[in-house]
Amino acid sequence: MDKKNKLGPGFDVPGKEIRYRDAFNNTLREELEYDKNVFIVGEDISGGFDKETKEPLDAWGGPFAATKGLVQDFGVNRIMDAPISEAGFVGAAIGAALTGLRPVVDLMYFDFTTIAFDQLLSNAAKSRYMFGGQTKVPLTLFARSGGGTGHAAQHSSAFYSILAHIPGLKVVVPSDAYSVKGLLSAAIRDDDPVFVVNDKKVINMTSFVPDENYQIELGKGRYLKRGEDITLVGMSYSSVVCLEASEKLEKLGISAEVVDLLSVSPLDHEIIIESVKKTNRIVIVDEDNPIASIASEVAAIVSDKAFDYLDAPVKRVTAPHTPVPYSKGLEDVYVPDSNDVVSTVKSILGN
Amino acid sequence: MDKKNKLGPGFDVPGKEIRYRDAFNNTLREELEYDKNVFIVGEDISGGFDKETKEPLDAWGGPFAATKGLVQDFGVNRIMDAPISEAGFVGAAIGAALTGLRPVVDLMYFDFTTIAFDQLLSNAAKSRYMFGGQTKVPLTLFARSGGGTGHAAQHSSAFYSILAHIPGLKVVVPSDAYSVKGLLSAAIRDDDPVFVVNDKKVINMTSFVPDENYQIELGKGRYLKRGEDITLVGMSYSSVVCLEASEKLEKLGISAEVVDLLSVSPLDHEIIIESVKKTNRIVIVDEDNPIASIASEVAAIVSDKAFDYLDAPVKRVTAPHTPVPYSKGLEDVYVPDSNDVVSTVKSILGN
Amino acid sequence: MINEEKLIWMYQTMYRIRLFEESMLEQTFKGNSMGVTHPSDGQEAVPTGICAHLTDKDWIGSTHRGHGHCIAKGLETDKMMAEIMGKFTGNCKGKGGSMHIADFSKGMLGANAIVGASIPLAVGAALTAKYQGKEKESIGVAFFGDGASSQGVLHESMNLASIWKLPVIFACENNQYAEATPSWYAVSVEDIADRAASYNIPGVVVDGMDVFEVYEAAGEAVKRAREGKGPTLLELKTYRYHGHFHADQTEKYRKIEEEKAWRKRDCILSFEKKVTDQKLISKTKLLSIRKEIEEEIGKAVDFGLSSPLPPEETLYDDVYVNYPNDLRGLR
Amino acid sequence: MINEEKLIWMYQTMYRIRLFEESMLEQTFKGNSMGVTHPSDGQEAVPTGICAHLTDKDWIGSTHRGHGHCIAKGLETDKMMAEIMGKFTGNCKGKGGSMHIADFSKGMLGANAIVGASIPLAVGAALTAKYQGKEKESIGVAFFGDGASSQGVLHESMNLASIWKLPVIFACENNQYAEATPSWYAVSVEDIADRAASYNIPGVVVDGMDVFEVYEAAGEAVKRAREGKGPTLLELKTYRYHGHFHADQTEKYRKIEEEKAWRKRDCILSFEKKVTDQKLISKTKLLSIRKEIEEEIGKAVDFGLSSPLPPEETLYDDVYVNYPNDLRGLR
Ligand SMILES: Cc1ncc(C[n+]2csc(CCOP(=O)(O)OP(=O)(O)O)c2C)c(N)n1
Ligand SMILES: Cc1ncc(C[n+]2csc(CCOP(=O)(O)OP(=O)(O)O)c2C)c(N)n1
Ligand SMILES: [Mg+2]
Ligand SMILES: [Mg+2]
Repeated sequence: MDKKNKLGPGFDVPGKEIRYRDAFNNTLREELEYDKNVFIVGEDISGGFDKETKEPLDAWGGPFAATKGLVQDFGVNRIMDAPISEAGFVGAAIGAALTGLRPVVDLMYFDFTTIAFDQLLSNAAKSRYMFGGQTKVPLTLFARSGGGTGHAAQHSSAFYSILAHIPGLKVVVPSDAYSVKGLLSAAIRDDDPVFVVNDKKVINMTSFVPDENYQIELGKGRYLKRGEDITLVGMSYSSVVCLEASEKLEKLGISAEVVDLLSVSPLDHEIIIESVKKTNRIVIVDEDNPIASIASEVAAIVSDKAFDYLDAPVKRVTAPHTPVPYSKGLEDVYVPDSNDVVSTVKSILGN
Repeated sequence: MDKKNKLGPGFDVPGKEIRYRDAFNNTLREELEYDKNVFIVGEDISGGFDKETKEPLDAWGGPFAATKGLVQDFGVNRIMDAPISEAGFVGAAIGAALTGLRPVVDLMYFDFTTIAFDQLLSNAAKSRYMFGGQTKVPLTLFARSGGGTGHAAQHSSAFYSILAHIPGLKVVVPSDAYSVKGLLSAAIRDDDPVFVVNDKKVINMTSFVPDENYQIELGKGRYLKRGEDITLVGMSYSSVVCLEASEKLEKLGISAEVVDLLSVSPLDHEIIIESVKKTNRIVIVDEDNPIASIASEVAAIVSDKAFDYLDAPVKRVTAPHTPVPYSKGLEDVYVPDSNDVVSTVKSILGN
Repeated sequence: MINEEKLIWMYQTMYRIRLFEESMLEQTFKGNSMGVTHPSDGQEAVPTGICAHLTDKDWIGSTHRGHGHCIAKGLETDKMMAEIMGKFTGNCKGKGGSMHIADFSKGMLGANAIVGASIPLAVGAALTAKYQGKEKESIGVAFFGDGASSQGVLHESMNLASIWKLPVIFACENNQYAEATPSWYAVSVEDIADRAASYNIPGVVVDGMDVFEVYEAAGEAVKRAREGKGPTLLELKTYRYHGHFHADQTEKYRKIEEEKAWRKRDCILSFEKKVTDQKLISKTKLLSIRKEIEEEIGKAVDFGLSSPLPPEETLYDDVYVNYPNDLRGLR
Repeated sequence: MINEEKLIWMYQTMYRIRLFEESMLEQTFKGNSMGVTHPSDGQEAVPTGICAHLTDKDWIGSTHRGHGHCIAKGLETDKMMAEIMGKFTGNCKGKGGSMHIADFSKGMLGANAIVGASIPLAVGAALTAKYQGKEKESIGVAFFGDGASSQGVLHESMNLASIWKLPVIFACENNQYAEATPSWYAVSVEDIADRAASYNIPGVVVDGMDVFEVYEAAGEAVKRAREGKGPTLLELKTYRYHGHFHADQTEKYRKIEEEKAWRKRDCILSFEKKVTDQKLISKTKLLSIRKEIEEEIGKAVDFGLSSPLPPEETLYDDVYVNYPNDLRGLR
């Protein structure tokens, strides 16, 4: 899995090629240092306590070691291990956000969002509005999404479309180490609730990451590749898929432009429309299930706002409308891959 | 509110003009009689017990009196009042469905779906699939959705798009007394989990309902009005809005065809495409929030499957990307109305 | 002994709540409020006795039946009345209404219409206090009902608060009913306070009709919280005089004798008897307080009625602090 | 006195679970299973002692650590091994894997990877039994861990089961840890069994390393359920010998001495000692049972390894009983 991920921008600044997970961990550390009101809460984010001394052991350092090493330096008040009660501690984090702190919640697997769903939708997303702007909710949540790792139906969900649907929430879907650093930092400093979705397939990939601290503006996508014949829109791991597909397409003489959304709420309408105005064709690639998804949303936007520029049907390449299967063979078919993208592109280019 | 709703088909069979809520109550009664494995569970669905005799009082007969009178005839085993613990009793209903019963759950306000969301998404929707088809989940849920009644942000949600997004669930959105009877009966007899969304604005409207028992096939939309110039797609209350808009448009010399989706998962692709192939234009009207919604999905479908027939940008008329406000003046703006539809239609017809 | 100033505050507060609810109901029936309203008259002693120990730096979480909590926490009745009438001058600019009145400047985290959902918010406020080392001056109180006691999030919140030793009070107002459902039906234990044992915290049954008892029990709990000793569960046995919501008919599910028995122990009447019997406050003083409050509530109603509705464009305000996309949706 | 047949079944079952888990781990490390696997060796006495009272008509709900529950409920080890290997011959045709093994024909409602989420399902199965008047022959058992005890849905489920008097047993396997988190940190009460008082039902602390104790306590609870007297909460103190999941390193959060102390009370060894000491089963018989089981598990592994993967098209099967739209998505 540790394959090189070429999504980084290759800045002319000091930096290094690191894994997404390490960029994530580094950024948490930077934000904890930056603002003393930032704290992290989640299950096993330090992981274990000595029976006698009651000291934290950092045995797990969080699922996928996202918080490894932090409890030693920041202590148990800022790296809070929680019992398995997602609704309770997400609710408590919202309460803390409403009263002056900047909580960061590790929800472990994205699937567990469902248990805290009421707190997210009814409290985090609505408080500011229903209280007439009296308060803000500077809450960040993160979790791991996606299929392809044998985790089966209840540990592989990628329903960020559901979160993006909810007014009051923001949702970002980084696709590489570079973007997760900038988006996570921006999310934690943002005054609205932001969900950072980490696809399991990208967290071990590496890309160039500047040493300096930086934020990526929430709601801005980026071009991963410029092209002329077709726009491929990806998000999170599907951006990796789009890039791979664009290379295959190049060999077929097809020049694809790749747009990486980075955020799904807010959503960068401009970059999508700009690209489609040039290429006149679009394929949206999304690992989420298809119905009422971000892929649907992007299709709806272009069929409204770029209608006059479209020369071909708007195509989506998504996961099927099924839960995620366990068996490897099936799971590989489940997750959209570059071959799916290439054949869809060929179908609308009439090849 | 008790205004006449003209959505009924006007069968040449015995029947009468009744309110949506009465059709709903009658259908529950019929289904309880039809199958002894059908039972209903929810908060206050009978409502109250005598302190001395412990007998049910039917004081509430359910929110909006949906279950009024049923406990007298079917008893507390089949009309089960539940404590306020949506995750618990929805989970128990799923367990009952897995072991041979046909539970019907009253979730009161649609908003409370969030509390039982994990049980719905992780258990109800996935059991059949992740257990390799060993079981079925003949569960029906219903709740009241929608703004316009002064219930404010936490009692007015209409996020059926979120449910439709989930593989394994079915979602129906009746728009009148006729359709709720047929859809509710079909839902209860269906072997998959089905969510019946009752918009608060339609439940007091009346329409013609045949006396006989009938089912409306899940996943089939219907034409409420035939027209030539533009397709208006509605669901639940927005179908009422579309019909009203079509009448206004008629006066402007614009002939609108109105498609009422009835189900949003499964979704009737054929009727949408068929209509657009004829009218070459479409406006989708949806009270749900816009991002990654059913409105987006319909737009995505036509911009793929009916692309060559489209003569104008695909337009959505939806609620804003905000929670539902309390104050009447704001709420009236929040809910899409026929004027919004008319002006959108005029914009794409170049009037 | 409670000093006179506090006694007067208690009386003012209870009577203010009583009158507010009665006027509010009147306005609701006149069609001057939207949606549903849930009056809390009968239960006045609970928020009064508890909030008597709190300052603006303490936080409370509330419910659909939140007017009493708001008033006891110091919110202005005119803004509240305006909010319930959906006016722009209301606490939430008309966006929230009866079920979502909030005032963060007063330590009022907002009423919440999802039963149980505000409980962890109060825990979070207590977490902030502890995190900032300010438990002495800032604690959290979660108000919730007997019905809410069946929600899982209460269990989670009490467990969290206990293991993290948070300065929070779980104040369960057992008014015997959740909508029409009696607590003897829905709650599997005689006294909800006994569930405190499950979390290794104190649990106290309190007569919620007696503001002095509430004041005393709450005092203990508040002290414990401020001293960093962790949470307490209080169960306050009380009664709502009116229906679940404005249009609810109580005679369908409870006996009038039952209501009468509770009304005999009315918190305002028994307060009056006690303070006059013990010559702590004079009858004249009580009367003059009543008059003041009556005037205040009258003005609050006028303020609400004469205030403007929110401008249409405010529909799109305050969803986010900052969001680049157009929120107007698609029309 | 437990009859010989039952004793032999217990021994077979515990040893079958032990060996299954060890072989399963071996296969996981060889890369023959996908994702994560959660071994339950050490805890064998719990499902064995409980399921000894159950038939195929009784229902159990299980967890991510579910192999032991499955085996004790009578599921075939070959199909289980195949499922874990993602094979088409597995209980769920390879769709479920280690965390979702189910066999409805055996009364096994499915392992569940959402901590706590299967608890209300077992309550629902008990509801079906009561609804159909079949409590005598059908009850529900919810297996869950100490970690799951913090989930709100447990509270809700126990309250529901109590007020509805459902024939269900809440079997909390307290193996001291939830992942790396010790239960003394996360659980606010000494004995989880004590929380039964909150629901007015019996709560019993049981030595989960002793199958005889488990059998006895479960017997009482099962009897109660079948007699229509309602639910029981059992807390079975036990220990998992291996890490939380196959690759978890226990030495990072628990002492080897602790493990050794628990291993001294190993359920299989103490069973062997007791039955041979008391001359209930001969050593030779025990040895021959072991051999049988070793052969069975060997064959189960071979069956799994030699079975085919599911055909690609099955990806789209069994989402719904009936759904007219194309599920293939959009490619
Ligand atoms: C999660 C949720 N479920 C159901 C409701 C509907 N509801 C509103 S108030 C109420 C009863 C609450 O009872 P209790 O907690 O005792 O408070 P009380 O009304 O007696 O003050 C119910 C069921 C709701 N608002 N939220
Ligand atoms: C809702 C949810 N939260 C978190 C997890 C991750 N997780 C899996 S097992 C586990 C620990 C469970 O502990 P316990 O209930 O004691 O069972 P044990 O693993 O000890 O058998 C956790 C936190 C999960 N699967 N589901
Ligand atoms: Mg109550
Ligand atoms: Mg455990």
